[in-house]
Amino acid sequence: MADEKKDPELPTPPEAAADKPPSASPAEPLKGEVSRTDSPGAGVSAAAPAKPRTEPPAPKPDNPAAARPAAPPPKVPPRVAPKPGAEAAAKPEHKPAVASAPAGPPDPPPPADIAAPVFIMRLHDALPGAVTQLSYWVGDWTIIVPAGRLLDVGRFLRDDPATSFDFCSDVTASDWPPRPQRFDVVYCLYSTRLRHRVRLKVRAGEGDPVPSVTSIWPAANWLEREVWDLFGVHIVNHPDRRRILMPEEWQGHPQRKDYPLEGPGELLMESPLDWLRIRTAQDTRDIE
Amino acid sequence: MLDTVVIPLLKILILLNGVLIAVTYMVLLERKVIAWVQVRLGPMRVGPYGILQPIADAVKLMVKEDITPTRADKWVFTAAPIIVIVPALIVFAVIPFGDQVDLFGRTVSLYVTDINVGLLYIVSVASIGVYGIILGGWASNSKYPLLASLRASAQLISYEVAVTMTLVSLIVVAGSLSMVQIVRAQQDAHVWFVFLQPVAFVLYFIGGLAETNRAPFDLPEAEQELTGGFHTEYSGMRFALFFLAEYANMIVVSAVATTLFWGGWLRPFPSIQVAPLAWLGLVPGWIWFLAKTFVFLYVFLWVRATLPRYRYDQLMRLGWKVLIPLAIANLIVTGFVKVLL
Amino acid sequence: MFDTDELVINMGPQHPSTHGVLRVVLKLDGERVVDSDVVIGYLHRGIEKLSENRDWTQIILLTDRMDYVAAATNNLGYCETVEKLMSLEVPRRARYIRTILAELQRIASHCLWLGTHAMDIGAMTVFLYAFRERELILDLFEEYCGARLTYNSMRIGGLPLDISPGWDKKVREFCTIMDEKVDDYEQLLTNNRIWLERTRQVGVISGPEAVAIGLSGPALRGSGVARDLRKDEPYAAYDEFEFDIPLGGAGDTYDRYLVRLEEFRQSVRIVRQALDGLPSGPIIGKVPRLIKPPAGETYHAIEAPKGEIGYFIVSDGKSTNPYRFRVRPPSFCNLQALPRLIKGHLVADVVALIGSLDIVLGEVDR
Amino acid sequence: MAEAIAFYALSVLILGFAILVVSTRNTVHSVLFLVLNFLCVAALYVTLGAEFLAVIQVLVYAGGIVVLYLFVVMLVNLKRPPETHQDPRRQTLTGFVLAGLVLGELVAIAVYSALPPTPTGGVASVQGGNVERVGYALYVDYLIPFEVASMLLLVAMIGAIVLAKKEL
Repeated sequence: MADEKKDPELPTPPEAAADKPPSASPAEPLKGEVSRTDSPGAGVSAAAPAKPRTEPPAPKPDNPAAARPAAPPPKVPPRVAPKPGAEAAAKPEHKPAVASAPAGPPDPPPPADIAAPVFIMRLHDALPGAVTQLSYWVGDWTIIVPAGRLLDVGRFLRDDPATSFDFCSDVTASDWPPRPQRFDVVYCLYSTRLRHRVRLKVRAGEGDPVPSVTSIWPAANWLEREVWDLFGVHIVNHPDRRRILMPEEWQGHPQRKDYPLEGPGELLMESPLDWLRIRTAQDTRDIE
Repeated sequence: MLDTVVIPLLKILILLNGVLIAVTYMVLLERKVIAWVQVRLGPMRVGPYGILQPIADAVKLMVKEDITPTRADKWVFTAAPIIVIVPALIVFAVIPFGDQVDLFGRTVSLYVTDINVGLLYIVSVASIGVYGIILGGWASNSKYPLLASLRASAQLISYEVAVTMTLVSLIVVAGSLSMVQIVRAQQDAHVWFVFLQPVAFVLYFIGGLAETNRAPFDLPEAEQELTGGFHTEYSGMRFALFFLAEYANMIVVSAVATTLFWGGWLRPFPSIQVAPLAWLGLVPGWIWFLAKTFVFLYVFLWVRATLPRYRYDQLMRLGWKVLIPLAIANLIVTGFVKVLL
Repeated sequence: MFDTDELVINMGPQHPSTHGVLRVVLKLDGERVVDSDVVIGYLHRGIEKLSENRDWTQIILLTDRMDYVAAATNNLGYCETVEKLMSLEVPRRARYIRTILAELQRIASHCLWLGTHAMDIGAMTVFLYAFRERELILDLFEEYCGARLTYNSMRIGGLPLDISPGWDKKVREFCTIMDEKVDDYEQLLTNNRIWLERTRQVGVISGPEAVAIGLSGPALRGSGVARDLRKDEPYAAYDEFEFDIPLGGAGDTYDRYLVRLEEFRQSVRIVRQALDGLPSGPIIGKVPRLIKPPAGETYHAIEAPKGEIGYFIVSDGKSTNPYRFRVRPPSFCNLQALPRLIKGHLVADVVALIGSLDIVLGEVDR
Repeated sequence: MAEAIAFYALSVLILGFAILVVSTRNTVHSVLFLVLNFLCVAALYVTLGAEFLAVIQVLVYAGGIVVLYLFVVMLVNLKRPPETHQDPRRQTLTGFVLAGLVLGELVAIAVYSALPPTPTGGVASVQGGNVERVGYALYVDYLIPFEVASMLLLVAMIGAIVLAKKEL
């Protein structure tokens, strides 16, 4: 229902989402995701309507098709399954730089012979349904949670004696443009008492509110500012959400995949000579 | 005419030039001494072992552009370095470098003048120098210099109290305010006053370090905190004046310490006339004076190379809660002893 | 009657003791800091973005440029992360030499810290003494890899070069020198009354608070939290050596100073053990010609001189460059604590505390 | 002759600086003129043979008190012009009253100095300077008034601290 409401406001800037109470807006996509874990089909239908909001930065004519494989993979799929589809859909309509961009991290599920550590069991018991997906790769555990449950999960992980993740090592993000929820916001947690690590992952689209975890780990303050600055992930309830590395008046968010590496993006790709001419002219103008 | 005008003028000329050269070489000495402490060589390029470095520095400072910030108070900005350097130089008038000597068949005293309130004169003239610092910081119209000049003046005033208090107990012992008379009193007492007033000497030297803004009390110029201090906005020769004044003040503090506490131009054991010590008498008095002063100057540099810097509140606490009470206690004890003996 | 105005002072970006281009806006009441704001980004070169467009090996020399006073540690962290991603086995000899390099680097970085920190507090001689020893380490590095600052000293799967003959002897000589010199530093500072007054009870932060605000490395251990990744999550060859983790008690600047001084000694100890047990064998493992880790992501952290340096790297399994390259810079996270530490202190303490956190702006801004 | 020239030159300077003190717009400048004024007064004392007084004048007034003035002037923002009072004649009136008082004082001094000098007020240039003389005058001849005055100053100082610092 919230999805239909959001549909008309197509090129919503991040601010529009901020108007909504943070508790209300993430609830809906989140419900979709939870259901998706049960039946993949439901996930597709939930993801598709949400898609248009993610589009403004990288205009793509149509892509329900792209959106479908881009949806976060279901809980126990074969790892390679969603990817070929994603490539096929993404390739034609993307800039060369990101042409081969995959639609998302593989997030492989834990192999059967490795038991989930205690803290994940505890989390399952304490907050049933909060974990969308569990992933294990080269020894790292990743818990994927919906944005709406992030604070609950975070608080539980910090406070429960069996988890006690009191140290927030890092907050960062990665950008997967073809996916409707293009951002993975990653929280690397560590326990100074039990000395274990886990990663929390939240998926968010352009303008989707991601609650700030500064109330749980004050250390996340600058890290979240950096995520906002470099990715434009819409972090809400942050005590001091300013840009941190880039100048205050900077346009765009440089760490996104569709942000050009140098110069005025497209022109450089299409005709480097023109671009060079323009840049030289600009330089001389600056000098004068 | 010769005695009243020409000779004093000649003395002033020699003294001023001597002091200015000493000050520039003081800068070189500082660089060298600190370099040696720090296992470096120091300036080595200009002249053998860098001994011509001061000349190169002087030329550099002279030809540098002299910048006055646009928003500065021009008159005050210009006057401040002058206000700093003049008191630092005129203090030398009353410092006795030696006793009377016979020169070209004429008895000449090795000091410009001996006024009967010489010590007070030094203290009061030195207190004028603080204006230059306050005004320099204020006239720059810039925050760091202002902050530094406030620090500097507060520091100078507080330590001036302590130093003056300390000197009073020395005056009680010496019974005179004249610098020459104080040295003579040490001869008459057969002992340098440092042995009668050890506490006063320590207090005086600490206060002297603070009054000359030297480490560990160099907060007004702490470049790590205030980017350079009250003279941040100064350049070229005006900056050099501040710089020279600081070193001239160091020489003044050392010379005064020598005169008051370490017997001025007197040789060690001034009144023991035994054969093994006779060679001490062969060295002229002014050499003794300069040698003693040099030792103190060396201590100044040594301290700078060794100690970290105090913080502002700790500096004030040291001044008001340690030095001044000690100075007053010392004065009271001295007074009692003087009356009872 | 007289209302006092708060004075706003801009410390930096050009300021002698901000260790680079850091800008701290201080709101002062007299000389006391009422409020502060740390402005960074002046040295932002987009190393993360750049790395996502360079191939896996080229990135090693970009990591040199982050914490440029501890380049070898950065190399180590990155290479280990990629090795983890590719499940590569690193030969034992390479791991030993890596440990030696990382510990020498820690000593060099701490030397730089000690020098600048003491200089900030006004003890200028310590600066030159510390740099004298750092110079010896730079010579060792120069002999090892030819560079003195940005070493590019490791490769994915091992090392580019074996040590030259006689190098280990020189390192041993250096260890002997260093042991003496640390005592020298201590003699100059540890019991110096002014030093004590300037550092004790300055910038106190309790253990739990330090953990919450994300401090790591010596800054965290100064508050008494026993967290050292060399022990907790051993990497390279650290699990084969014996060493202690110095801890502070009060969590003030003095404790952080003591912790780092003790780390000098512990590092020397590790280097000695590594030299004693240096195994023979290859210096690089079986690395494919084209490095292309399978799709997946990982976070791997090691103990840099300044704290936990972590790399979060995502590989898409197809391209020769990482899909996402992220560094968790210890200086950045430690610097975050600065406003909390300096509040209520004097301007002079701000300088002491910036030094006490041991930041390098190349890493803060990347 | 030379003394007379020095006296008149110094007097001109003193009066000139005094006028500048009240006429300068910039407060810091006016404080600076005050310092110059004090220094000239000190010079005047020297010509009178009262070196001790001269040095004390410099030490206490120029070196101490005016520095505090300067502090206040620099720290308190005096850039804004003083508000004009409702009744412009009010200041004139106060001015006249003060001027009258000063005139009365001058007349009194003139009358007093016309009297033959008392023996104690003789020239203080005895051998050994006038430090001893001042000492005797303060601590022997006028001990009680001196102590009373110092008590008064102490009370004033404590009072000022109490007033300025609300919480001790």
